Amino acid sequence: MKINWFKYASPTAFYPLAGRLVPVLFGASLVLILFSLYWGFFETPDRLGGTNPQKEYYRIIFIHVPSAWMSMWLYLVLAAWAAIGLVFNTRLSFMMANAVAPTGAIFTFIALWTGAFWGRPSWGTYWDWDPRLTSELILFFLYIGYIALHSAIDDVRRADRASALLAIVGLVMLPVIFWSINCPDPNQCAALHQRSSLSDIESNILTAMLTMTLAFWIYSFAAAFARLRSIILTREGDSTWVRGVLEREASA
Amino acid sequence: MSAPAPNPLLDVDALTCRRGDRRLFSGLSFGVQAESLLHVRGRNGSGKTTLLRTLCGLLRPDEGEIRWRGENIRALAEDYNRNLLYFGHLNGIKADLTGLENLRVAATLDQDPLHDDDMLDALERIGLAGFEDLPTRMLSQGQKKRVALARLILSKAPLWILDEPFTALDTDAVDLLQTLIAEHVAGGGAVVLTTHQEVALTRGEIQRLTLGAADSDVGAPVDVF
Amino acid sequence: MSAPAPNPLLDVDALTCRRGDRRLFSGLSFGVQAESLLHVRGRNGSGKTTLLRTLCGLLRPDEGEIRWRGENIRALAEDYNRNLLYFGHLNGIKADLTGLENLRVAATLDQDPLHDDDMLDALERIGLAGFEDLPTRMLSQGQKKRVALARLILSKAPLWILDEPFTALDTDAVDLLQTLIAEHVAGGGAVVLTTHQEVALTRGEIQRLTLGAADSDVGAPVDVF
Amino acid sequence: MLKVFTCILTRDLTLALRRRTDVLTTLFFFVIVVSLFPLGVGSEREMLRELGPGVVWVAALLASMLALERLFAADFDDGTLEQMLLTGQPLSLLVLAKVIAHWLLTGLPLVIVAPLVAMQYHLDPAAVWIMMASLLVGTPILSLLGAIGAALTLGLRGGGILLSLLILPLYIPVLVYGSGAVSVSMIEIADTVPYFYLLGAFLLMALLFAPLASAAALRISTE
Amino acid sequence: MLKVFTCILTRDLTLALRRRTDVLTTLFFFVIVVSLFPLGVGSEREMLRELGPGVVWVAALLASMLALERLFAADFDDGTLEQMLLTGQPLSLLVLAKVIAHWLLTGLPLVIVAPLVAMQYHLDPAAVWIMMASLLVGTPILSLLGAIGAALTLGLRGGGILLSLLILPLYIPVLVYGSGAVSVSMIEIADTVPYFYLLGAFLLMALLFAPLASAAALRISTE
Ligand code: HEM
Ligand SMILES: Nc1ncnc2c1ncn2[C@@H]1O[C@H](COP(=O)(O)OP(=O)(O)OP(=O)(O)O)[C@@H](O)[C@H]1O
Ligand SMILES: Nc1ncnc2c1ncn2[C@@H]1O[C@H](COP(=O)(O)OP(=O)(O)OP(=O)(O)O)[C@@H](O)[C@H]1O
Ligand SMILES: [Mg+2]
Ligand SMILES: [Mg+2]
Repeated sequence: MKINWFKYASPTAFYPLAGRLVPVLFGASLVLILFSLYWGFFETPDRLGGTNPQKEYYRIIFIHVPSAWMSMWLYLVLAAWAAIGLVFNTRLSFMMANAVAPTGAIFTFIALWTGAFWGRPSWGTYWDWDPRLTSELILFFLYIGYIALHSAIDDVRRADRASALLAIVGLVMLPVIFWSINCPDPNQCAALHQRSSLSDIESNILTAMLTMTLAFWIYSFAAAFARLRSIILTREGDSTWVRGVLEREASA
Repeated sequence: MSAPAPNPLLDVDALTCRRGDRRLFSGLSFGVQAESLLHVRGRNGSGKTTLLRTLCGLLRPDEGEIRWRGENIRALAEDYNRNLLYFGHLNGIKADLTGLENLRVAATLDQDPLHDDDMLDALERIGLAGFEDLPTRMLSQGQKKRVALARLILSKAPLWILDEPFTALDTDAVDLLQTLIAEHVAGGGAVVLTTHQEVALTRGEIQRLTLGAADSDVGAPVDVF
Repeated sequence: MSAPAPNPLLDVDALTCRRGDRRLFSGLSFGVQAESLLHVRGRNGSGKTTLLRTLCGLLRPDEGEIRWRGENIRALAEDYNRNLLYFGHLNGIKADLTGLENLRVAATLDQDPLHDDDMLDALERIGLAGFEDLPTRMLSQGQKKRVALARLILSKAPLWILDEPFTALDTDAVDLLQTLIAEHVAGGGAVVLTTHQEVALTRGEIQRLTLGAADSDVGAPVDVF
Repeated sequence: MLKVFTCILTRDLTLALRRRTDVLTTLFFFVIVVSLFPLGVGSEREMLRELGPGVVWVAALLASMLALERLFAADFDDGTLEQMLLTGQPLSLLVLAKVIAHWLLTGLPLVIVAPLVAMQYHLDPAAVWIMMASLLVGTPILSLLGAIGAALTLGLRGGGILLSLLILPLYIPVLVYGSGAVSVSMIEIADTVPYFYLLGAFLLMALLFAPLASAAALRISTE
Repeated sequence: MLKVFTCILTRDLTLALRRRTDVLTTLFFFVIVVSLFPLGVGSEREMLRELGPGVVWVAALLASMLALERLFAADFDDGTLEQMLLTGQPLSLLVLAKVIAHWLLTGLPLVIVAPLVAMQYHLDPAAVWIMMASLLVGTPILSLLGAIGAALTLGLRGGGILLSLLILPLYIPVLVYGSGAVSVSMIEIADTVPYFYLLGAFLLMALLFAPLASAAALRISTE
């Protein structure tokens, strides 16, 4: 059987589908967030490892790390939709890119914010010019740039295409930027070891972190779909099917 | 307009354009033959400028297709541009260059191999003798427009698209421009033009297209007659 | 023009203006009475805009004096401005404000105590009903011009100075503007105006001033007839 | 007269709020410039602390100056400035209204966001307060002085950069005393008082004379 | 094709030379920004030396970005850009010509004047050479990348500051390696080679892709 994938690529078909999905997704993400918070607070050890001097506040990790992951992942999603929109000229892809951007910016902001508050007790400062922190900050600027450019242009079609192009340029530059920050001295780059501590993390902590990541994932879908619906309504305001939808919703 | 003749130069098929959330025209179809002039008319805000810019390929139509000698202008891209001379609300001349220098740049971009003498002649014919060596910044509104119009004398492009070319010109200049347009059409060219005044030709056919969207009833049907 | 009448509103005495190193006119003297219209004519580049901006006090004349009811306009400064409505090549409206908001700002600056209803009526009369709440950025060239012209309906200034007000307007709008000008003159106002087309009045006197500097013979004498 | 003043003020605020990005971009520009420095000069903690006040003030200078470029330019391009010159109102009053609107939109946000960027340079809380206070008194001077330059360079090509050439030298006293106050506060708080007297005096002078000078400059530029 | 390229190049150079101030102002902006810092941060010799490379590079970034704002704007305002879009030439070629003209007018002068400002920061002669070399390779990248931003923000109000928001993050690699090369050269000259390889690679990439991206952006912006 051949499925018509393009069926849902038109706003007309997508609108009601998203309408049904949004409440379900929001509900699911809320449940999962509550679960992982509970797990993180009550089912994990008081200290991070046996000798680690970190106290209770290490629990910020359950929000911090998943939101940092999401912030990077969502930029990929954003740029992918933008590219699809530019290549195939499908209205919905641009709207998708648009709907994802604020969520991504928010997660980036949360990662920065929670990181800063974690830094105060553990490093004695809110901020330091560590490569990781710096690259997260720059990711935030890229999101803001995308949103600012889109809202600075009145004509939606121009705004869509211009900011899509920006997102792609940003995507191409991102590895270069991250790499240049992580490795400011090319003479010693080989020695720089990218540490990932996921493997030696306690499984309890990992569980809470992974469920939170899943929750954020679902939340991203929900938020994107909800935003998408309002974007569709405002943009297609003069077409007959939207008027029909509005009348039905008004009478209901 | 009668049924489209077999081989129009420019062929517009079911064109729909919107600006903002306002549909200006939809399902607009017409053809422009060689040796003919299309006079686009309509009230202020009816979409004349939008239509002309779409015909140039500067705006992307929402629906429909525009073909040049049977091929889509998007596909032709630069090859279409070579056949086109567009004259819009902006003059497209550099205020810091003199009239002559402006024409020189334009000729190079159009890849017309022209001598300075040709350009000086053009400037003289358009009534700017004595002003060739002034930066156009120092010219009056009407004189600036004349510099831009001198391109019409020099151009070899078969299709001219002119958006309100008569504004700001004095009566002498209006007469001259009328003559230029008539000559171009008589010589086998095609012209698409908007203006609120009447145009006359010595030879060739005039079509009139009135964009119907009166200010108050947007999206009203388009009459081509 | 015959000998100046006893009490002209605006009185111009031996005015000389140059732009760049080109003298546009010199020793120009005339008066503008109440209930009259001065139509300034001339070829492109003859100095019409320069003259009008000088009359507004935006440009400083090289020689000569301009008097409003007998007093030099430089000395009157803001008191002169209050009697004046100038409409130039630029529309003087903010693209990000709606038509209504633009009129509101203009009214406050002119210290005319106006209600929104007056302004809505003015916009409707000028043919922009339905477009009051759009940022003027979204309007076509002619519609923008109309917003600016709505000030003419609202203004109480006795002297209007209009620089090519008819360009970019469609025929309906041109007729309306003609009516507005005729009403203003009939109501005791004075108008100084440049345009390449003809103007007609229902009451009052039309003077014509032709600036002589043809493009080729700059500095030729000025005829007032 | 007051009515005209508030009319222009609200007009400019409305215009800016309709394009919210305008306000935000000045802010982000400030934040980005401040963040670029550690990338260029390295991130040693002690050095950043010493640099902090200077960098923040230089960034504030640049942000305010860049935003100034458009102060009159937009009005000039669409002819509304011409109309403002022809109203029966003292021009300097209108200019003052425009400058105040401009400061509310571009100066005040810098003051508010200053603690955030100060954090990046490891400044003490006390120094952060002094920094906010010095920006609060200093940035209006920048806007007022900048208006003169903006009026003079109106309609010139490359105006932005010409403007900075004219204006940056005038900004130097504000920079010196503004960043000076913050640096000194890291040693002893009490010593900052004379800095604020000086900045206050500058502000008063600027309030008195800058609108007149800008108005005169505008008349010259539009001729 | 080459004829068109040189036509646009010489046109832009003529235009700039007719208004000589344009070239000079970029230069003066650079010099002023660099000179402001010692005023803001104090004048200890050792610290200035350490700061030098970073400050000069940040100033170069800002100067190049400011000048970029007008890269397409002038052509857009008077309609010549529209005409350029409608010529029978690949648009990216015209863009490249414009960018090269722009660099010759604003980037090259910075390279030449760099020794002068380096003096203020007590840099060694060797470090000064490295600084000039790094600016020579780095500033064209800034112009090329900046052109994309300039094209995207064309005709937007507050475009200048929006442009900086979009472009400054993209400039970071150039800043890091440009100033890094100079800093390293103060320790040992030989180590700077990898920096230049990297900058060179960036430049090649930018030359290949930036004109295409800018051309696409221009088409979008003029719609
Ligand atoms: C504003 C400050 C901060 C920012 C912007 C930030 C950013 C990030 C980012 C982007 C990641 C994901 C990295 C990856 O997956 O490779 C991450 C992970 C992590 N961060 Fe932070 N962080 C900040 C502060 C902190 C602080 C203060 C701590 C703890 C002392 C911390 C501990 C962690 C840990 C444990 C991870 C987990 C995973 C890993 O190491 O791979 N972060 N942070
Ligand atoms: N900024 C300027 N600098 C130098 N000369 C100028 C300037 N502006 C205009 N001129 C010159 O002054 C003369 C008169 O210009 P003006 O704009 O007054 O003409 P006009 O009669 O209004 O023409 P038009 O009908 O084309 O609007 C022109 O010949 C022009 O060359
Ligand atoms: N940038 C824009 N954004 C949104 N709507 C626009 C834009 N430009 C024009 N419009 C709208 O499109 C319609 C047509 O504009 P257009 O400029 O094509 O009219 P026109 O027929 O050329 O009018 P005129 O005779 O006044 O030049 C107008 O109603 C206007 O409101
Ligand atoms: Mg039009
Ligand atoms: Mg004129």
